[in-house]
Amino acid sequence: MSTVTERAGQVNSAVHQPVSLAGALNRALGDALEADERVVVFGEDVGPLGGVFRVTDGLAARFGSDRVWDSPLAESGIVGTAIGMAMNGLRPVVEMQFDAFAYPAFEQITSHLAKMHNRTRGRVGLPIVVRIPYGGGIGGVEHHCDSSEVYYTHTAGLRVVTCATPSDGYRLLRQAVDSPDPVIFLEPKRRYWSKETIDLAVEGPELHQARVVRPGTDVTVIAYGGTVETALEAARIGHDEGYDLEVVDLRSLSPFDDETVTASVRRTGRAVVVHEAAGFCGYGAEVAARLTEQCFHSLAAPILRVTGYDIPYPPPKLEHQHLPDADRVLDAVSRLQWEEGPRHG
Amino acid sequence: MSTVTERAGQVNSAVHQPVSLAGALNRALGDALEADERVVVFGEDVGPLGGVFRVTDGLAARFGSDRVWDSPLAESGIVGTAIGMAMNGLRPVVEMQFDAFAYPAFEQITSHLAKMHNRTRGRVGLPIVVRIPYGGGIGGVEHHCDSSEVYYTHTAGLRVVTCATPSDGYRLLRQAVDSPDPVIFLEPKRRYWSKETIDLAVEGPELHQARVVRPGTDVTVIAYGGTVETALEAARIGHDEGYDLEVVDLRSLSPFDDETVTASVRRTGRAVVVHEAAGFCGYGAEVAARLTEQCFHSLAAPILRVTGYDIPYPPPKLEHQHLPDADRVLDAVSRLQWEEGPRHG
Amino acid sequence: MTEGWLGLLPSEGPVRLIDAAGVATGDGTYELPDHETLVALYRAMVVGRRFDAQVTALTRQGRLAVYPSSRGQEACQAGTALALRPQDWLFPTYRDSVAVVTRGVDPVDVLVNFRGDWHCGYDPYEHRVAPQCTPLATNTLHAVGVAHAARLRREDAVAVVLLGDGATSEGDTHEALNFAAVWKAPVVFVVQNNGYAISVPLHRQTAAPSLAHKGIGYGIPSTLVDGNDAAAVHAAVSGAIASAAAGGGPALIEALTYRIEAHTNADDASRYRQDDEVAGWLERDPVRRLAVFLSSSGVFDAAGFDAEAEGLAAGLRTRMGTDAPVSPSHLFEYVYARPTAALARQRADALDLPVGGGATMDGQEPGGRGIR
Amino acid sequence: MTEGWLGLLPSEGPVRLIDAAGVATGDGTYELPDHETLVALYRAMVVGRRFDAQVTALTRQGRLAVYPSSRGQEACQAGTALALRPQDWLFPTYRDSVAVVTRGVDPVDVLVNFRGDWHCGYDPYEHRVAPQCTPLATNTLHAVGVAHAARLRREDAVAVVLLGDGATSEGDTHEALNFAAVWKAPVVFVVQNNGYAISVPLHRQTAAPSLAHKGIGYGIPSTLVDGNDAAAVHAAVSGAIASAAAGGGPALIEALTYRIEAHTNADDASRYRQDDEVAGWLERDPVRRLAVFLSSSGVFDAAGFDAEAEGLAAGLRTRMGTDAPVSPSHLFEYVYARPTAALARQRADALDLPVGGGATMDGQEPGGRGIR
Ligand SMILES: Cc1ncc(C[n+]2csc(CCOP(=O)(O)OP(=O)(O)O)c2C)c(N)n1
Ligand SMILES: Cc1ncc(C[n+]2csc(CCOP(=O)(O)OP(=O)(O)O)c2C)c(N)n1
Ligand SMILES: [Mg+2]
Ligand SMILES: [Mg+2]
Repeated sequence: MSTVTERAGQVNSAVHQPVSLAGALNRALGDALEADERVVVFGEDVGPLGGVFRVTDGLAARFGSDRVWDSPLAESGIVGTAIGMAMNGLRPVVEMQFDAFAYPAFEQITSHLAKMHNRTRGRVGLPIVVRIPYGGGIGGVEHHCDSSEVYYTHTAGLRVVTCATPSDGYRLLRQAVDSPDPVIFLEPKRRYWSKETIDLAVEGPELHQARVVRPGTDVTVIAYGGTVETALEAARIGHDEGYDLEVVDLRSLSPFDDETVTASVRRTGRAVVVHEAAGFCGYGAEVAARLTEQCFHSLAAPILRVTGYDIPYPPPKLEHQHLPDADRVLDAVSRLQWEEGPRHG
Repeated sequence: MSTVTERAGQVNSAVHQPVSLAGALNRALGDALEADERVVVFGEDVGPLGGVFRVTDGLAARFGSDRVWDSPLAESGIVGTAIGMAMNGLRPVVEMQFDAFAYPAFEQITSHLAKMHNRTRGRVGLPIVVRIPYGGGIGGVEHHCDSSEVYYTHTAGLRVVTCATPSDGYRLLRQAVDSPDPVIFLEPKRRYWSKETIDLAVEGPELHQARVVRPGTDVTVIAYGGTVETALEAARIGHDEGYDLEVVDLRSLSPFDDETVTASVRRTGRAVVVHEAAGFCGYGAEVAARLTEQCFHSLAAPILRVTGYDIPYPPPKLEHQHLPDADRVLDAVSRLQWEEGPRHG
Repeated sequence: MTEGWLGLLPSEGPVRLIDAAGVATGDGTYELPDHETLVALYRAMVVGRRFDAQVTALTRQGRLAVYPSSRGQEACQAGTALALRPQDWLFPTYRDSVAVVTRGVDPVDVLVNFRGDWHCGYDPYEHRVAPQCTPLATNTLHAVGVAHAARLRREDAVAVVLLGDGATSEGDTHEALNFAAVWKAPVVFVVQNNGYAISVPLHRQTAAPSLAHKGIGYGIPSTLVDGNDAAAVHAAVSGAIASAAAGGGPALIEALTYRIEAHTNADDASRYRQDDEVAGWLERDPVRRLAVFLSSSGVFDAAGFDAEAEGLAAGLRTRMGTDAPVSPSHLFEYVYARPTAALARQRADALDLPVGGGATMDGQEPGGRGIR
Repeated sequence: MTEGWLGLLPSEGPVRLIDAAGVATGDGTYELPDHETLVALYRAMVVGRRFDAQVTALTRQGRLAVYPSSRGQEACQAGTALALRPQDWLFPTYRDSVAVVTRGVDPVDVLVNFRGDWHCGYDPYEHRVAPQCTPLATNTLHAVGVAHAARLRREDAVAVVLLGDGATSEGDTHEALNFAAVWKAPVVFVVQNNGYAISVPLHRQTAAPSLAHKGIGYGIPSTLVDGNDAAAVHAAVSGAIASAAAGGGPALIEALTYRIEAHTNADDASRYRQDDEVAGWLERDPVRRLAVFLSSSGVFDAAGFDAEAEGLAAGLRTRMGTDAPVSPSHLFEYVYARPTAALARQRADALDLPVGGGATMDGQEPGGRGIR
């Protein structure tokens, strides 16, 4: 197997028809496998079945079972063997079938995947992508809807990213595969079927960068993954209520893009963070804490968090009570101590 | 085996000579085993050896191998079987030998220990204590010094507590064993040998309560476990520099005692949080975020965090560069935007 | 190696008491269960299959969030559930609804999970049936714990845990077998080897002669049975329970069977298996096999059971026809034995109730527009 | 079960080529390694034991943070390390310093970890030796991954992983054996069964006839060897490597041995084992045994190796006599391939350097009194 050193950008799927997030990720994997012979894809049901979300659809047939294959059913085994493969020259992309089913791999992720580069003073890098479909909103039963990002973002040595749209999903996944660092790649399940007409490309923000997806003047709404769409909806509704919301899609949860986000918050003077995970020690705590540290005197009100409640993910019939929606985002916005109403209102 | 319903308070070790934290925890376990026949203690090397930190010293000999025993070497197995035992009427207290060696049990802790009560609408409670020696400062090699509290505090359904002194260790452990909820009991390794002359008793603050361990007027320093002593040291030094620090020992990390802590912060108007774990998405983020939400207009400066760096725990020779010390606490205090110097200075 | 140790290995072919044609094999390993037991097994399978078919239909109508069918595995599930004594414990997976129903749990309570109302709809203590477990293999450890506690408490109870061929690959299965053996815990592991873990066939899951060959590596006696022969499953599980109850320690049983439906209603089995494979297994149907045997061996009123099964299905249609009310307040009530102050505040927020004390925000009144 | 499958089981007693008295057994399972190899094994054991004793002494003097001794297990470690071909990979644990030194890693680099300077002191690619692994059993999976990657890349390399009896209880060991077997990965598992996991004796770790009996449950051929017989260990591991390299898939080898010292310098073995147990094992010393055999079988200059070993010890004393400088900046340099902006800031903070751009705090200049 020879080493392919082409840059990711050289193999691109040009698409000018609507493509879903799942479809865009599928193309990203296909293009990554095409671009670099060292890339391999394995996990549970990623072969002939194409993954339970079809993100690996067709790849086993196209690249053969030495590049894309079904492993035995054991998540610690999947991550642990991926580590060995990366030590020996491959660039594995593995799938955890659902968020909560990554927990058996927690030791391998925390004590090895995150630390091998550090342990060996940079001699052994682990360019591995762990793909994890995460979050709720799809009517899944327990263990199928966890938002587990903090378990990874708190672990130094991992990059953690999540995508909100097909075009960004494509770009981020290509960048993740090309990253020399291990990447936890979180895929918001409930956006798998959202479609977008796009030209798939790797240009755009880099792996560690946030982006302002809607400019606004009154409040910065910080979201990621599945809640970016929620934030945008809040911005649309909020507009009629006189609030001009700026929406930031973090993309990279670790590291955090201080530059982009503090610039926005200093401009608006107010911020709300939105995520599905439980609020307590959730990712929003870090966002609120670090932005308050950095922007204290620019803030007119405390940064508020709109999150899942501090409970285990609820059963399907109650999940919409739990998930932040545009209404809850706007509720938080309205509690941001507007002495004279929103600025542009 | 009959059910013993005596209250924990009835079996107490009266001690009027200096006792170490490890010794106090040992007495707490002995008294708990004595007080309630349903209590069992098991894990790796907790039997004849008495645990690598001797916290279970003498218990196997005293209570027999049906109450205190060595399990096979497998942490998921230890927590998983403890869950079954609790389902069937026992109250297991299990030991994870070191912080990082609890990670193999992460799935059992997150998906079962934390959720069984919720899953069964309260029909199946899991009164289990998972004891985890945690944190650094003892010259331990990698995997022996992690501060893993956030992995647990972010997980709804668990109680998470940590102790700073022998007397509080005794009390908290007795309370943890008596709790109907699962408790992650974090023992700060580097305080195991700290001694105190005490009357071991279960009276005092409850399992979920913080306590002000040193009153002060200028800044609230919020600490827990191993860093309480660090905060107290900072208070002693700070006194000479003109700062009057109030030190709060959180004790309960989940739930968080808003009442005690916000009262303190509203009084002082400034706060610093101190912990060993990495700052990024660390516990201090939650403390800073929630206190800012609740006390925004009482704050003269942003709440600062003094934490470990965002790195894997370093090797012994570098750990003291990483661990927050009194100096770093005071440095943060000095950065709290004192326009006219500290109030009492 | 001594003969004693070799005795831990399973037989080369599966134990079978009644063959696919409905004829007793007289293979001598176990006694054929008595007539009454065989009739009970038949009844449970007929009722179970009808239950399963009805639930599959309800799922197609969108009345359930998801359903993993037991079809084809009725002999394993009924055979296991009926082998349990009242004081024994059953640890089922998502796949084992027929076992749970056989054990006596109200079918509608079983469906609470799949309907999406709550995670578990029954009281695990009522019939000593643990919640149906989704994270694979994790329940094996719980079963060992229950069993060991029973031993410590000198209680005469055995725990029986069901798991799939795929689940045997998880580390927890290994740890459970090992803890059970070292502790001599009264627990019986019943692996329903249905040939697939979702889409992954057995040969990508293991290279062992059989899954039952794992037993010797723990010092656990192992048995391979025809999982479509309810008599064999019942005999093997009963034997293992009796031995465990007598202090003989754990047992591992592998039952060879097949999942006739797709993994769940959401799965598309045509992507990974051929129709003729399914057809071959339909030939070995566990229900028909026992019907033939019972019909040929004496008084046996099959029609009565069909009627009972239809009654259950009709009852299910009625009772599942309307949505049970679900209360958002439940979200906050069972996280801890008593809700924490923070949860009480979140509950009040979510339900638009007045906040009863606790944390408030500086500079403004709590509340806002209320969160629905 | 067919004969073929039974062939996966280990022999009843351990394979032994040279007995405790130093006499060749001619047991016929493997050929005795040639004279040159036996001498190399002897040399490695003598040097390894002297290394171990010197490190133990340095630890007593407080020059190391911790040290888990290999004493008594030299035959396992030298026998394994010398069986590897240059292109093969070794996956050692914290216990296996003698194996690592035997493989050619500079002893001082090995001690970087135990001295507390850094987590791993050598370049894993230089001698194809993975970092010594502390979390038990986790390295078994890494070894399977390296081996499988070698196969995929059509590289002729085998991975050999060392683990202890206690580590076999962890789920990762199970998953590694299973992945290896299903993938037919060229990997050899060598279990050093030294009777204890810290204080826990083997019978509380397993109820199996032997740990090697686990192999058949994965379809992996298994061998039980006398772990104090370097010839037997070398022969068994060499054979397994050759078979794996030829496409025969993985192998499991259990080597029966004993840990003469306490678990580490921090452990107190008197709490859980009797002195006469240790004495019994000293009788079966692996080094003396080979010395007797070699002396009786021809030209053999034991004194030369003793001198070499003393030289190594003296070198160690000198080189370990002064503390190597450790640089705090390293804390931040290896977390990611390139430090993130946040780490660059933290580094500047910690080292009292000027902050180079990036996040600053509203309302004041960055800095403060600088953090040491
Ligand atoms: C720890 C874990 N990983 C992954 C899954 C996702 N998953 C659900 S069922 C299944 C296949 C299980 O196969 P098997 O054990 O053979 O049981 P069967 O469904 O065939 O009854 C998988 C991979 C899970 N539930 N738990
Ligand atoms: C996952 C994990 N759990 C616990 C420990 C703590 N620990 C270190 S060594 C040891 C005993 C290991 O015994 P064994 O595998 O037999 O190896 P030996 O030390 O005898 O060589 C334990 C429990 C660990 N290192 N990793
Ligand atoms: Mg299956
Ligand atoms: Mg050992």
